[in-house]
Amino acid sequence: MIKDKSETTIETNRHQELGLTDQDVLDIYLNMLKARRVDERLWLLNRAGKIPFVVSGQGQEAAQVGAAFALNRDKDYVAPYYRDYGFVLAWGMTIKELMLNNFAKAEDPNSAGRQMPGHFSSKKLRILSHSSPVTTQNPHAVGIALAAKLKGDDIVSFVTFGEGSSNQGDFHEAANFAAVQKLPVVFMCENNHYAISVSLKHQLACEKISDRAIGYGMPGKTFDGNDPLAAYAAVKEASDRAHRGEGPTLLEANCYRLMPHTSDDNDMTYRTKKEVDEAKKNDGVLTFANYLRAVGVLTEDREKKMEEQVRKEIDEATDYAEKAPFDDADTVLRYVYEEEN
Amino acid sequence: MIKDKSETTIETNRHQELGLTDQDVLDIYLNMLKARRVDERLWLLNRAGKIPFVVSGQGQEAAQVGAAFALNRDKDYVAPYYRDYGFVLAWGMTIKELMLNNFAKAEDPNSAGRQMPGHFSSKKLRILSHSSPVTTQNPHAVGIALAAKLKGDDIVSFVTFGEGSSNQGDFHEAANFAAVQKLPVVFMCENNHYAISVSLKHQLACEKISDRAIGYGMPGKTFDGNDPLAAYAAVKEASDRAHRGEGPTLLEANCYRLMPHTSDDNDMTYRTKKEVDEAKKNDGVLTFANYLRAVGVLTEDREKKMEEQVRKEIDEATDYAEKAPFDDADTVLRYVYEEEN
Amino acid sequence: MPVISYIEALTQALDEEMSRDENVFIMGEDVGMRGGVFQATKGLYEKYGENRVIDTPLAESAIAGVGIGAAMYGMRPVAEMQFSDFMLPAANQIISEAAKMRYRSNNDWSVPMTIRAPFGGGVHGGLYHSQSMEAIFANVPGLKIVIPSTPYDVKGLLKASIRSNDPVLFFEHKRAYRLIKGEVPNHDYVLPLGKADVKRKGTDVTVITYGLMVHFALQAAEKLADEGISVHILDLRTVYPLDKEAIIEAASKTGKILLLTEDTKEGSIMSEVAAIIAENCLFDLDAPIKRLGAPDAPAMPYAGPLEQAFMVKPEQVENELRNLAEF
Amino acid sequence: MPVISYIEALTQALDEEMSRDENVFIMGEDVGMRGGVFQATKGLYEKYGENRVIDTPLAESAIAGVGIGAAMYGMRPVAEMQFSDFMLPAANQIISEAAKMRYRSNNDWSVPMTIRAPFGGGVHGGLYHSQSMEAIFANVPGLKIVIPSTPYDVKGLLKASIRSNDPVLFFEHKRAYRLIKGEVPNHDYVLPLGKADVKRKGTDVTVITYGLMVHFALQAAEKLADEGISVHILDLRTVYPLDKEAIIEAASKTGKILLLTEDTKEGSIMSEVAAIIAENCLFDLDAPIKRLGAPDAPAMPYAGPLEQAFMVKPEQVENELRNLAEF
Ligand SMILES: Cc1ncc(C[n+]2csc(CCOP(=O)(O)OP(=O)(O)O)c2C)c(N)n1
Ligand SMILES: Cc1ncc(C[n+]2csc(CCOP(=O)(O)OP(=O)(O)O)c2C)c(N)n1
Ligand SMILES: [Mg+2]
Ligand SMILES: [Mg+2]
Repeated sequence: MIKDKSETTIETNRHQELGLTDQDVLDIYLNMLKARRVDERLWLLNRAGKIPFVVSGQGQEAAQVGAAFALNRDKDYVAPYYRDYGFVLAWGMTIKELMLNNFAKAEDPNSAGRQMPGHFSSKKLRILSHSSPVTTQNPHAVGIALAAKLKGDDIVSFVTFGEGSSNQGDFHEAANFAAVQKLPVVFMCENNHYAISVSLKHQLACEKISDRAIGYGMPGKTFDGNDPLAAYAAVKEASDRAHRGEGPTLLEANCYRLMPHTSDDNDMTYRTKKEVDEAKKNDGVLTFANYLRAVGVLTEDREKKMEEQVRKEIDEATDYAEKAPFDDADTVLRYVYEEEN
Repeated sequence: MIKDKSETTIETNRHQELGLTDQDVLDIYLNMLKARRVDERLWLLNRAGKIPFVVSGQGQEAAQVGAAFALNRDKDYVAPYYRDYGFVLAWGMTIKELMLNNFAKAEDPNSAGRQMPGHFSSKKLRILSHSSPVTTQNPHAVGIALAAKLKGDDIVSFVTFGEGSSNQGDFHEAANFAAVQKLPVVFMCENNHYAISVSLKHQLACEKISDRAIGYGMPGKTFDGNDPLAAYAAVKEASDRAHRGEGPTLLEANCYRLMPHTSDDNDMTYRTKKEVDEAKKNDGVLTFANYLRAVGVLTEDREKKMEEQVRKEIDEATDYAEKAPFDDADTVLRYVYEEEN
Repeated sequence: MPVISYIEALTQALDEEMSRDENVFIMGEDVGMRGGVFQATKGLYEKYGENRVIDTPLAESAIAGVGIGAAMYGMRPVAEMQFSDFMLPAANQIISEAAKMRYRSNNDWSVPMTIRAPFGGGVHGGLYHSQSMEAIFANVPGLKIVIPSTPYDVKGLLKASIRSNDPVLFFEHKRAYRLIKGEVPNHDYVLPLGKADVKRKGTDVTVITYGLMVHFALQAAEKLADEGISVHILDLRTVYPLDKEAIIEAASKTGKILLLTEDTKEGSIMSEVAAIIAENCLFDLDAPIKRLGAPDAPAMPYAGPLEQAFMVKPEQVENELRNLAEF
Repeated sequence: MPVISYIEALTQALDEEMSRDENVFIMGEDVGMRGGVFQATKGLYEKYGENRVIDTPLAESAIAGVGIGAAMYGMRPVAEMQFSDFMLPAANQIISEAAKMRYRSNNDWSVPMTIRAPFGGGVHGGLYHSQSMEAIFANVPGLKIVIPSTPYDVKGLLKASIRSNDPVLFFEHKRAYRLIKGEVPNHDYVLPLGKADVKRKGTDVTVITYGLMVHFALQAAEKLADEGISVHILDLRTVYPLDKEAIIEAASKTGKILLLTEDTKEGSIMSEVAAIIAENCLFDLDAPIKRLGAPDAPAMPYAGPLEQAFMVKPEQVENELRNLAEF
């Protein structure tokens, strides 16, 4: 259970101001919690030799879930990147599906085990297929928005990427294209201060990623990536602009990557435990729980139930995924091209 | 000879304020004139069927020559793009060499006829070899600056490109790299308002190209591209910053492309004669001559001599280049790789 | 049947597909008001408006990447790369994304996009307006690479490409645009992707080729016919993945084979064709498999004599065929 | 002689070249403090400092393009692409710029740059951490593509690449990094670029291959020796441009040839090798030229059984060789 010293701080109710109900923020918290607990379990499974690889979203759940809640989860198209466990959970992917993904089983809806974990995809959920070369999803998201505009569909196209990735040419070309065509795209950079081992100051020299917005003629905004309400507010505003036909927005969620880059990484070769511990104090899962307690929405009882529910779901999903079959070896040549049944 | 109604306007002497002598500004003007007259000749030669292709710099000479004079022409490295006739002339390339280039003859120092005209290159003059895919020169210029920094050489690396090209990924990646490493690079975008047929508003939605600078953490500045003194001042300031170790600058020369994109283009399919005529009123070659007359530096006699000198030089160069031999057909397989003598 | 040029066939196919299916749209540099630098999209901007004939910013990776996204939404983008030489900034989007989308999503997503690009030399285009780029992409499962040689094939193959539910690279020979004319039915028809086509039947020597070189081969065949040499010509039409059966059949037929490409020889499409033959019908061969291509230099120079030296010439084709016939 | 791993040989070569020539420097993603995600540059940041072991922003086109500029200034950059799969954003800089610089400037400028990249599968890397990218670049005159198979070759070839005055793509098999060990002299030596190497002499069947597959071939040869089948193994080492003489010699020697690559088969390096043989020593052949490669699917899946199905297996090599011997 999550506890913290600052529990007693008196808080104003910020979520009502944003038009969010108590149930909404509890849902937000539940999704953040799911993401965190799934993530923790993945590391355990990896250490136990049950899954070969983990890519982790710890420290970024607040921004992810807040963003998802600000969008239309029945209509909008999204291109989340590999750390977006919180996002896809809030978007409708189940824990079971995430476990199938991590065990690379045939039933995995993302790729039936073809791609590494965290490479999300689901046509049903309007989640674009993500690949490993970073930032390629940005132009795709722009293409979705262009197509929707051509067809007269009132949707928003949402895409995330890391701050290191914002230095790729594809970021620039996609942002520029979206701005010229005034397309309904929300670009959200999850700035977790590292690109593998490379810290911010070796990646870029601007003060904020959102400073790049003006160079495309779009608004830019940086928000506290540990606060799901800040993410909600920023994405809501950007999404409203998009619906009004005012074009794209560049958002930056200021977060911190709490875990190593992946299970193959040793982050202590390039940053200190002290730095990580410092960042953990602002961990959105903890601070949002505090907020919810402070405003009286999260009771001890509720919290306990949530934790239990999540643990049970993860247990069952893990069990299921572990036992589920891999795809047949001979499917290796399936779906290279369209097949005529 | 260049004449204009506004000849009598009283001008303050702006070039002295910039530390330029009368001889300097006459030299600047001479180079602008050379570029213009060479360019005009190329179109005639093309129309006469003597050269197959022209790419033209008319309307951009002021920015180009002003920039060249602000740099150290004995030490700095430059990566001019295909319209930079004015720049390379001011940099030390001769009219004869430009004509050899346009006739694609063996003696052409740029590529011995291998590349199309306007693809400048000269190791002796520290002009990087330019290619046709746009914007590839930007990272090269950054690499020059990086190498110079590693070697402790106090030089500036200068690169130009069009505003359409500023939408390529390579622009973004190069600018960001230079800023992170605080390299002595001056990026100068020659914004001539068209990328072939595509006008500014279909290329980008920002107000100024120089608005992109802040996204890299470097200063940005837009100046009047028809005024060589404005170009001189801006490039000088950027170059001084570079020498002081303060890193790169993004400059934007606001110009207009007076001619069709190339001799293969028909610009009347996408813009009006009226628009072009309007732009011609601000033609830097005319307005700078006016300035020089107004401050008493350019006399009628001097102007006449200049024109005559330039015409003679172009005549001789054309004659020479036309008669010069092509490279041998069997050199087609030379210099694919280093040859052992 | 009307006789039209290669590029007219192209425009016609685009026009017909756009009026047939509202999901088809065009995007690229200067494709709009200008109608394309070669005028391939001439008149379409006027007819279909700026929403369906989109002048994009100068950014090839975005053109491909935005096209992919639009295709995932259900559109059928036809993206123009102004010259095939300039599609390399889009290599990552084409190879990592478009080609792998169906496979990696286990058939959930697909990319019904066509990327058109003029390729080939002999037009005084210098290093970067003359290249053959097909070999770079001809090791990428998930892609199809189509190269038509005649106006008839242009129309039928472009329509098939646009209707394909997988990404197609459609390379058009820029010298053929106005040089090559031929009969093209006014009505709607498609030609199969992945199928080679016998352009001339013969019994003594087989030429396997594609693009402009088909015409060099046809010319040579005509001349050699007078000398009593009968030339069989197979036009690959789809250069990746290759039509193995047709290649094996054409090779076996005469046992003497000239593989002809204007691309640089090493690592060209013709390497794979040779390998297929050597793997499948080696014992039907009566002569070594001869390849004729450009010298292994980076690209075609601009200066006339150098361009000439680089480009395969009709007489070379004729000579090689004669040599093979006499082997 | 010390026995070290493939990756240790790599680090040793880098270290020696950096101390030998102050113009040599390293740039790439995570090559600095982290020593590379595979630890290929381990210890070099500490030894040579952040000016000579540069952690770049996450931007491959800039890595290649900035490297080109630095090389033009007289440096010898060794650029790391974290995985060969991720070098595609740099395709334009590599193909249009690095490869063509000397040619287009008529020998005035040159690009003495080495681009290192781990390639190859069998490490549970999924679609984008397992690919063979060499074929994409193996039609680009001006480039050299080097792929070592042993620690000894790694050291000698990497040094030769760094000292080359032309751009070299240096692909390292990531599974070989720690798996393959071998004797490597402590002293300085270079091996020639452009030269294949006979890794085993034999008389019945010839295998031509490169990279990790050399070891699969060696294993198979060992087994088959017990059965009385003598296998000749040619390691290409430079896969572009190819060592034609060595290929012709190795093929002619036994007349039965297996061309082995872990890349997808169509359009692979082995296509060109087959074409060279079919063009030059067809009548020395006693069997069709057999190619063994990966299935023509986009890339190696992540799930174990699918990865297994994709990757060439040592037993397949053995079987194919046995079939050929018995042909
Ligand atoms: C084009 C490309 N180059 C390199 C890599 C290897 N790589 C994977 S993640 C990563 C760092 C990404 O950093 P950032 O964009 O900040 O996202 P984060 O992982 O920090 O969330 C790198 C270099 C890659 N996947 N794609
Ligand atoms: C990568 C690439 N794509 C397309 C082209 C074709 N092309 C040549 S010049 C040009 C327009 C360039 O516009 P801009 O950058 O504004 O420079 P300008 O020509 O106006 O000076 C285009 C599209 C090219 N050379 N390179
Ligand atoms: Mg990051
Ligand atoms: Mg322009």
